[in-house]
Amino acid sequence: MEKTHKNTLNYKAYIFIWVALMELTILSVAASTVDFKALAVGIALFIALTKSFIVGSYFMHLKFDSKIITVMVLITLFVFLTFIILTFVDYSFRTSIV
Amino acid sequence: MEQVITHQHPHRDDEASKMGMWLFLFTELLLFGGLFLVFSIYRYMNQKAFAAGGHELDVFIGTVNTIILITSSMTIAVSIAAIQQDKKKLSISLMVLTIFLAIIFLINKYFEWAHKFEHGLAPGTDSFLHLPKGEALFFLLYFFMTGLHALHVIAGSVFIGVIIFKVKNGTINSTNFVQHENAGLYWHLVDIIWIFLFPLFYLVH
Amino acid sequence: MFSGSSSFVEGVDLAFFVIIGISLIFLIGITFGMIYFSIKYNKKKHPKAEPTVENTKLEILWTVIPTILVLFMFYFGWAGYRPMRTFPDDAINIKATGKMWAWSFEYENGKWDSVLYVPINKAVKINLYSMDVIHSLYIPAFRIKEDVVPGINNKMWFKAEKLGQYNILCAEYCGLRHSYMMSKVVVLPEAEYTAWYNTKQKVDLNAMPGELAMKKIGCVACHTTDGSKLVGPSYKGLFGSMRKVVVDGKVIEVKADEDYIINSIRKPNSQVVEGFPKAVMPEYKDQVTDEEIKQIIEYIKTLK
Amino acid sequence: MSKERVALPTRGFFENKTKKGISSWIFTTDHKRIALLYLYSIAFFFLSAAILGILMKIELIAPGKTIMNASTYNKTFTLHGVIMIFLFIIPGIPAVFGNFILPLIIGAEDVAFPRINLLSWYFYVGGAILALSTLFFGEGTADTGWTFYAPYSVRTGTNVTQAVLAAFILGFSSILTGLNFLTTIHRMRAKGMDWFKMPLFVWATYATAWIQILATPVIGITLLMIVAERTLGIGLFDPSLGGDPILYQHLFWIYSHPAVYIMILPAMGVISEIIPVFTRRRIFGYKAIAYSSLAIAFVGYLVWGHHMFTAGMSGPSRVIFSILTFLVSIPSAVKIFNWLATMYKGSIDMQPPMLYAMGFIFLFMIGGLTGLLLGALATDTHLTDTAFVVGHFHYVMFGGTGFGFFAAMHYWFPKIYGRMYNIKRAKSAFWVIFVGFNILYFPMLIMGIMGLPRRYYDYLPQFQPLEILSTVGSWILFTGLIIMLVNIIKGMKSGLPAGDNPWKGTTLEWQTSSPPILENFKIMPEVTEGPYEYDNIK
Repeated sequence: MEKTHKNTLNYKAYIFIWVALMELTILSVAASTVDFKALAVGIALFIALTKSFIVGSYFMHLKFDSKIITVMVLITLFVFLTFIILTFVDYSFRTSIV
Repeated sequence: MEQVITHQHPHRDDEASKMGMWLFLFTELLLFGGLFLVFSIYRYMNQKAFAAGGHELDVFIGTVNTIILITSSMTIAVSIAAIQQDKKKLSISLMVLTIFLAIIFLINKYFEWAHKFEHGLAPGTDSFLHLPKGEALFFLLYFFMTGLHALHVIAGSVFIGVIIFKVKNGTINSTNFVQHENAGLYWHLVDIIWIFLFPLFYLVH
Repeated sequence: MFSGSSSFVEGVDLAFFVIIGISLIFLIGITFGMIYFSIKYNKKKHPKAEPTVENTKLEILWTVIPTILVLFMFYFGWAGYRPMRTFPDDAINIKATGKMWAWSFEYENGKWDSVLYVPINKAVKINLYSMDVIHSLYIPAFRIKEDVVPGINNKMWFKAEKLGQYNILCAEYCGLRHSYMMSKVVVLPEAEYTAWYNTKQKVDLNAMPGELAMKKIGCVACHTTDGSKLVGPSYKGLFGSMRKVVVDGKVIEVKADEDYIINSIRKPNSQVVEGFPKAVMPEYKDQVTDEEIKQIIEYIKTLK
Repeated sequence: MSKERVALPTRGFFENKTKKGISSWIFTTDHKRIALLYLYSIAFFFLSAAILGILMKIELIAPGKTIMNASTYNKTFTLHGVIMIFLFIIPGIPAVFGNFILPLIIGAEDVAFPRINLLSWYFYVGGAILALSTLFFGEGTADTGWTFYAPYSVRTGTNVTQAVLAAFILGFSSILTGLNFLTTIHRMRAKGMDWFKMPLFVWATYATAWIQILATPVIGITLLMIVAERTLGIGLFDPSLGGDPILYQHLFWIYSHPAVYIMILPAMGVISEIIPVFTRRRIFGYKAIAYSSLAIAFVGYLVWGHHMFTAGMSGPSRVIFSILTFLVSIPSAVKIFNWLATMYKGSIDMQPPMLYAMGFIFLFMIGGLTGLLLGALATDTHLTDTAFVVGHFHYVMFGGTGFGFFAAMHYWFPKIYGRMYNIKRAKSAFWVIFVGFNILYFPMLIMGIMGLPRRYYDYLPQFQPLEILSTVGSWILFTGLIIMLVNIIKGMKSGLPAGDNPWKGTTLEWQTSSPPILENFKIMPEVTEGPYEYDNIK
């Protein structure tokens, strides 16, 4: 049976990724001090998504592991997204009656 | 979740055990996913109350905790890289650091909760029931979600503790480290959940 | 099914017959096919199976045709349903309140009754409120049903097209006496309805305000005034008597004074009379005012 | 039949050289033994819930009180539902036949995580004990119905907390099974078995496992919220705090509707195995059936709202959920057409498994077609929450999954035990069950159309004739079940040796001994052709 392939990343790369995550955290906090109104949630979520994308690809090795796991992650996210969207279809029309 | 090798399996399959771990993470993801769904619906229905609730939370403590968790995520990742190069000592000390950071995270959380309780935001008390509609929901979700997350932090720390032990006695080494990787995966998931909890509760007003 | 007692019946029953019709064709066809094949191609008569030949055209055909058919069925379902959700502007507004385990209907002029009176051929809009848990207002003869959800203002409407009395049922499980949560809708000729509507609430001049309050809140769905036992204990001879109640699993004896009654309304499950089921009665908070409780106590005092 | 017991040529995995007695069972990591642990526990719970069902039907034979009061009746139907759903139908086929057959049918020596497999049985038993012991703690079994709708589930004094925690633990068991199967199917297929050479049962199990993984956590967290609400006294679904009871229903059905497919997909997989064997023919439209399993699993996530058409959802979402609901019926229809086409020009052998398979097709069709009436908005408004729904889902769950389970039992029985049951008696049991089933559940459909709400302890006199008919049906059905059970148990103990491949199947599980040896295969099999190549057999 095959062995897990070793990481292609060295320590330095991990430090670099850590710095990137720190910067994004600070960016997110800084963005919260500006009043973006309706966009605020979008911006915060976008930064959070970017951060988790980085954590997933590098810390969790999705970029280096077999593609099937990435496909599974995408299936999961897609299913979760459908839950959110279909539930919101109800709530965003709550005042209207067909 | 631990990887299982029995006497019936002369060959071990690291890919399989990693896949099993990932599948387990999906269930964790959707466990929190359900809560995120509740949060977003209630936020949508009570935008003002949720904004008011968000102002009650301390952005500073939240930010510090975010930094702590991301750092701990990095240390566990590096500890896996270290064990792959057979640097046992470095790997262990990085994991100890990870657990240490987790403990600091929990201490912060404790003070934050205690502070809220002093301000009459403890669920079940009379003052809590008299909160404006919507704000009560915000704090219920806050306690429920951060509480569940804290439980995951504890579980993750225990998992890492087991790995430290296994690295020490040599079960985990540079040729057999999939359990170590799985512990890392779990820890990163805990991190990712916080990455979403933080802006939703603390930042977006 | 029934004859057209409301304006929705036709559309609903049409959808019903269309779907049943298509379904029956499939059910009979496939069942017949199965039986026919298992006789004709039985092992004894047909010992050697013929090789399977894939047939993509057939596969596509029996995917596309059902797709068209189900969309067709969806359409009829939707067409029959749309009028139910198209609320006319000139409807009579009635507030229906569901509570464990009774209905009450309140009209625009403040009149209320436990039976729903409506005029024939006139749109009636019902606003649904729940005092406790989810109920569902169901009038089978009219083909309508909508859940009565606490905290959410659901509504429904209908136009009755036939004089008579029809059942109102609760279709969402709501506890012990769910199956007894019934009422009637009475469809009256316009003139009779107007006359009924304009007569003042039939107030028994001898009735005390507490008695009316209890009827309105629905206490009488579970408690009697004549000493007989329903879900909960009777009110007869209650005031001032000594009661054996269960508190935290222990039986103690308390005097049924004013505090006892207040507590029994606000926090009924903290002391349940011995021999009665626990945790059946909901806690009444906003549903009943302190003033009303005072009236209720005065009334209970009279029930010797 | 001779009374003497004929010895089996091999006792396979029943022989354990290292451990003896009970510990060779409860500490086993062998997928076959775990499957049997599941089989016996599931059979026990199925029978106890069936008895509860009989009691309910007796209560309903006349209006008013017959044998129990309203409170007992409400607890009875809740316990009946909880046991049947969480302890029989959801784990049923995957945990028993998935565990036993899946590794064999893909040519593996075990599942990917044998110890987790055993753990999931422990979760199952733990959850079951917790669920049943609600009878003895607090104010007794929950009286909410298996749906635990808030706010009633939060207000009632009965022991909802414990019942809900039991469901949570059972959910864990289900997740672990799914996780195990997904990894097993991905990583442990025999050499040469690529995705489109997998038997269709494997495809069905695969699709099911994805639902178990992705939907179950949602109910887990929802039930935890109910627990929090009950223990802390304040809640997320409580309208007085601004909560929304309908949101609970969304979360509940986000899981519980896909769960319907957890129940039915494995049964469809079983039928897809049985039909080619007893028609001696390669299955028609292999790929269509495989893809339709995935399609059902996926579209199944998108239709939960049809349980809530009258709950107060907004208008557009009612319409959208109605369309999606109609679409999910198509892959099921495709499967049925393919099965029928496989029978065409086959050489059909009416053995008990085939009888159950045809029974499945007929009853599942009635279940599915009555489902169309519940998917259409106009008719659903009238029919939802009535006895029609009860009839409908018993046709799907019992007529579908239950008959699928019985079909699998009769099909794989000789493989599991190495012996054969009495075939004649199995056939007569089938007919008694089939007739009883229809007499029991068909009147419910009619009563629902007449406007009898479900979960009714008492009813108007006009329904009595049909209620009596239905009650009598329940007795016939139960008699059939007893005949079947006795036949199976006799077959286990003293049936004639069946041989390794009594049905002359082509899938891999038939290539090892009956019962299979501990390691499953002496030489690990290799696959060169599709699973149902009967055309090449002389």
